[in-house]
Amino acid sequence: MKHPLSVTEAIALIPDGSTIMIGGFMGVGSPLSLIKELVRQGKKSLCVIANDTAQEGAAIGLLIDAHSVKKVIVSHIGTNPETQRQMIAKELEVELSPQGTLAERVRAGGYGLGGILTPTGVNTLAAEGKQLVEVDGESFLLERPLKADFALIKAQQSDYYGNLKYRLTAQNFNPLMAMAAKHVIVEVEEMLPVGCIPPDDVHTPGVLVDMIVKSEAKA
Amino acid sequence: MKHPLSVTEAIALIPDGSTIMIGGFMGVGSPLSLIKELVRQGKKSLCVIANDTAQEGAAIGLLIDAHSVKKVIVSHIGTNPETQRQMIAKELEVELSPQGTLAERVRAGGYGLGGILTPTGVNTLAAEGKQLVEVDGESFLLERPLKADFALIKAQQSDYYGNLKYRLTAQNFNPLMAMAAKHVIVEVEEMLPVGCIPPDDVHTPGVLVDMIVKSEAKA
Amino acid sequence: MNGKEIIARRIAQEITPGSLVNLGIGLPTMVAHYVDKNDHVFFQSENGVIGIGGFPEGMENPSLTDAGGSFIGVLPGAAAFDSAFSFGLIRGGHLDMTILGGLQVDEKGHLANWIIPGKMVPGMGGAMDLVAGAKRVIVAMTHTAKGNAKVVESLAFPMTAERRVDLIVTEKAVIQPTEDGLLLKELGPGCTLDEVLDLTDATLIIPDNIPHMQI
Amino acid sequence: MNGKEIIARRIAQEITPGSLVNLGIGLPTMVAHYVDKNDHVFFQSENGVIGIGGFPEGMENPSLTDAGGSFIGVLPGAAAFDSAFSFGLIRGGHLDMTILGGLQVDEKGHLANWIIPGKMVPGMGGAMDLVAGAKRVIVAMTHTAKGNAKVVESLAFPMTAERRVDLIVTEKAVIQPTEDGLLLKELGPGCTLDEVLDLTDATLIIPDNIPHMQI
Repeated sequence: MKHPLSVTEAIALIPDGSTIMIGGFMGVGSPLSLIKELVRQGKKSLCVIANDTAQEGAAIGLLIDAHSVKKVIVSHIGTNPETQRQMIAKELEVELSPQGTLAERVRAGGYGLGGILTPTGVNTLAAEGKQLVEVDGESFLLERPLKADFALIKAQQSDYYGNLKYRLTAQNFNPLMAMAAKHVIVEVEEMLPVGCIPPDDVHTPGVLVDMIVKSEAKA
Repeated sequence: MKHPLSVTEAIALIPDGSTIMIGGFMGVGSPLSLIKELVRQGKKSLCVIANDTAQEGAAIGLLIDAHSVKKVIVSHIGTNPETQRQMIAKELEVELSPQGTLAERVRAGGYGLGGILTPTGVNTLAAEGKQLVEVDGESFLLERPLKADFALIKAQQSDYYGNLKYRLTAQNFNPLMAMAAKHVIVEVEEMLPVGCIPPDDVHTPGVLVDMIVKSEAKA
Repeated sequence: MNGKEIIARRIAQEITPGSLVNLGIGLPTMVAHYVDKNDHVFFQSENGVIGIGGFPEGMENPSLTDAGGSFIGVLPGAAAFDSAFSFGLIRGGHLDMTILGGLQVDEKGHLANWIIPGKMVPGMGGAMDLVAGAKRVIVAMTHTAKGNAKVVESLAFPMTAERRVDLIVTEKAVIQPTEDGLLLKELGPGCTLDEVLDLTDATLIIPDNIPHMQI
Repeated sequence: MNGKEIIARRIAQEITPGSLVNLGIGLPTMVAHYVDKNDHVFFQSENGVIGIGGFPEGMENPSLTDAGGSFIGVLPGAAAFDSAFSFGLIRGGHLDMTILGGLQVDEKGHLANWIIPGKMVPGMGGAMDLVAGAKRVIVAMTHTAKGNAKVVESLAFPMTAERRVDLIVTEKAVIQPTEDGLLLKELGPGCTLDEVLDLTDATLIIPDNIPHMQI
């Protein structure tokens, strides 16, 4: 059985300089309590893998505002001028990956694949420095897997084994990241007794989850 | 809205020589009514992509018994001596793919990937004729995507949009194949009004499903 | 009728009943308003849902937004999924149409819509996958920006994908990129051919008879 | 106690409480019977479920079987998934242990278990992924087949994976493949060292003190 830890205990385990995946899409489905605690504990030099950096003052944007991050791997930063400012000022390294490619790279990391071949980005700026592989006369980019030390994810429900269920568009990158990190910390809205999520409705099996915290944030 | 067709109508659309994916694992989660109708209509020269050929007289084994198949792409044939006999007699071509690789190849076909890199099978017989790709000093096999003309799959429930839900270990290859074929025919146990499967519980969205038939087989 | 409404109404006519359509954020989102509900069009948002519809006012849920982070509603029969599946639908050729905004389109039909080097680096988000993977790509954009033509001889900004887009719809014209170049198909309401030529920095193929949009 | 029970009981001791374990079909399935229920071990079946347990007699469901097609039960807290996810768990290093049958293991610790060329071609099923991906690979096999040793100098049959397996458990011995060769760790109940050496066709590293299995 996995009993919820406090947000403070869970985040205390993350060293400065860690590579962390954070679920969510423009903050929706992001583990807000965990993010706020990263800021509160003054973590530094993080490498963050996520879809985006949300906005200034919101979700992953809070980590950017606090200068906790030295590198982000994301699909866009258009909604966060502070991310763009730090990038231009060379305070922050930004690696852009097309969104579908980013999802597959995270999945590849979690699924033990050495990479995937995608048509997305061929002959564009996104192809720079990447190997081009031909299969049956068509060209594909070889995109590499992503892994992390920690995944900070958000689920709607968890049972005490850590079986997770996500809600609507708050799912996004969360189940992929649950596979791709050494340590998985999930923030949940609701804890349920084991057996209350039917096997066919479990989105992420509990064996993948290391720590559970109850959400303290108002979404 | 998609109203169920008769098994006869649905199968009549499949020409001899088609490449068809068939869901199921040792017959569990296989569309038995559709398979029986393929035999009844005397289809010939099919290329079948599936996990296995079940047993003689059962599920995909019925197609082998009827000599409907000229080639199978499967992960094992150990439970079906007739498949082995036809292979040795050169009546049937057998391409073996490791099970996890087979699943990823079907997925890659449906997800528009040019292939995947896997450590499985490196330096074994399964590597023959395949490109070896090095990523960060590790060797991986480049495995190619699989696609089909038709996918014949089995679900427990469908609504009238074709949103599908599978049951327990009858899920297996079915949702992957629903993405990887030009035409998707699903055999279901139960039809439900639209809206009866919550969005978070839909395993395969209805936009992927072309035809629905009601199961006539006792599973 | 303002320019954006013209564009949205005209693009709505391109949508086939029962098809799966992705709407980019901003102007493309407006298209949904002009599609007949009885056509049962399935709208996808790439952050993970099919079946967007209805107005959420007073019924907002923090776990249900579009790719721009705006609250949305869903219709009965909706389906939610993760980002890998969402882009599997897109990249795998299951998406009948995507409607995207644009900075520029050139004579080859190449779209630029994700970066102005040295000035604005929003990132490509889902745009590269959408243009590479959708069966039809329709660009929804105003004909000019600050007086500058957006249909141009060659792109000033990096392209989004090497795939030729299928249709450009502005408030002034409907233009179909073809192997031979940009074919002028329709003129905007009240627009003249000379006006379109004047506001376009690319060579257009001009057929004998160019109808006006019927909207 | 017959040979298979010895093997199953000894392997059960290798299983850590709370771990995720895949059991191959046949002999490995027996291992689950000897694991303490209070250890909350999660048993996976690669056809798509975690949480196998309980006896299904009288409660069979046609949609719930193991990889061999036999009816199984599941415990509260089970999770079902598709084949790509199931092998993502395996290949991605999330599986703590796999227990597989074997035809032969050689001095390098390479396993052969999926083909006897020209004679039996069952196919690899999930075996190649399991051996390549699991954190620990344990081979459960009888020490000999029809009088022939199965622990051999070099494989007579094609290998399943180039990864060295972690432990071989037979009714006669526990053998740990290491970089230096096959280390004899334990003797079977009532077995002598001479008997094991006689029934083995490979060089074994023999420590001074070899305990008998405690089962």
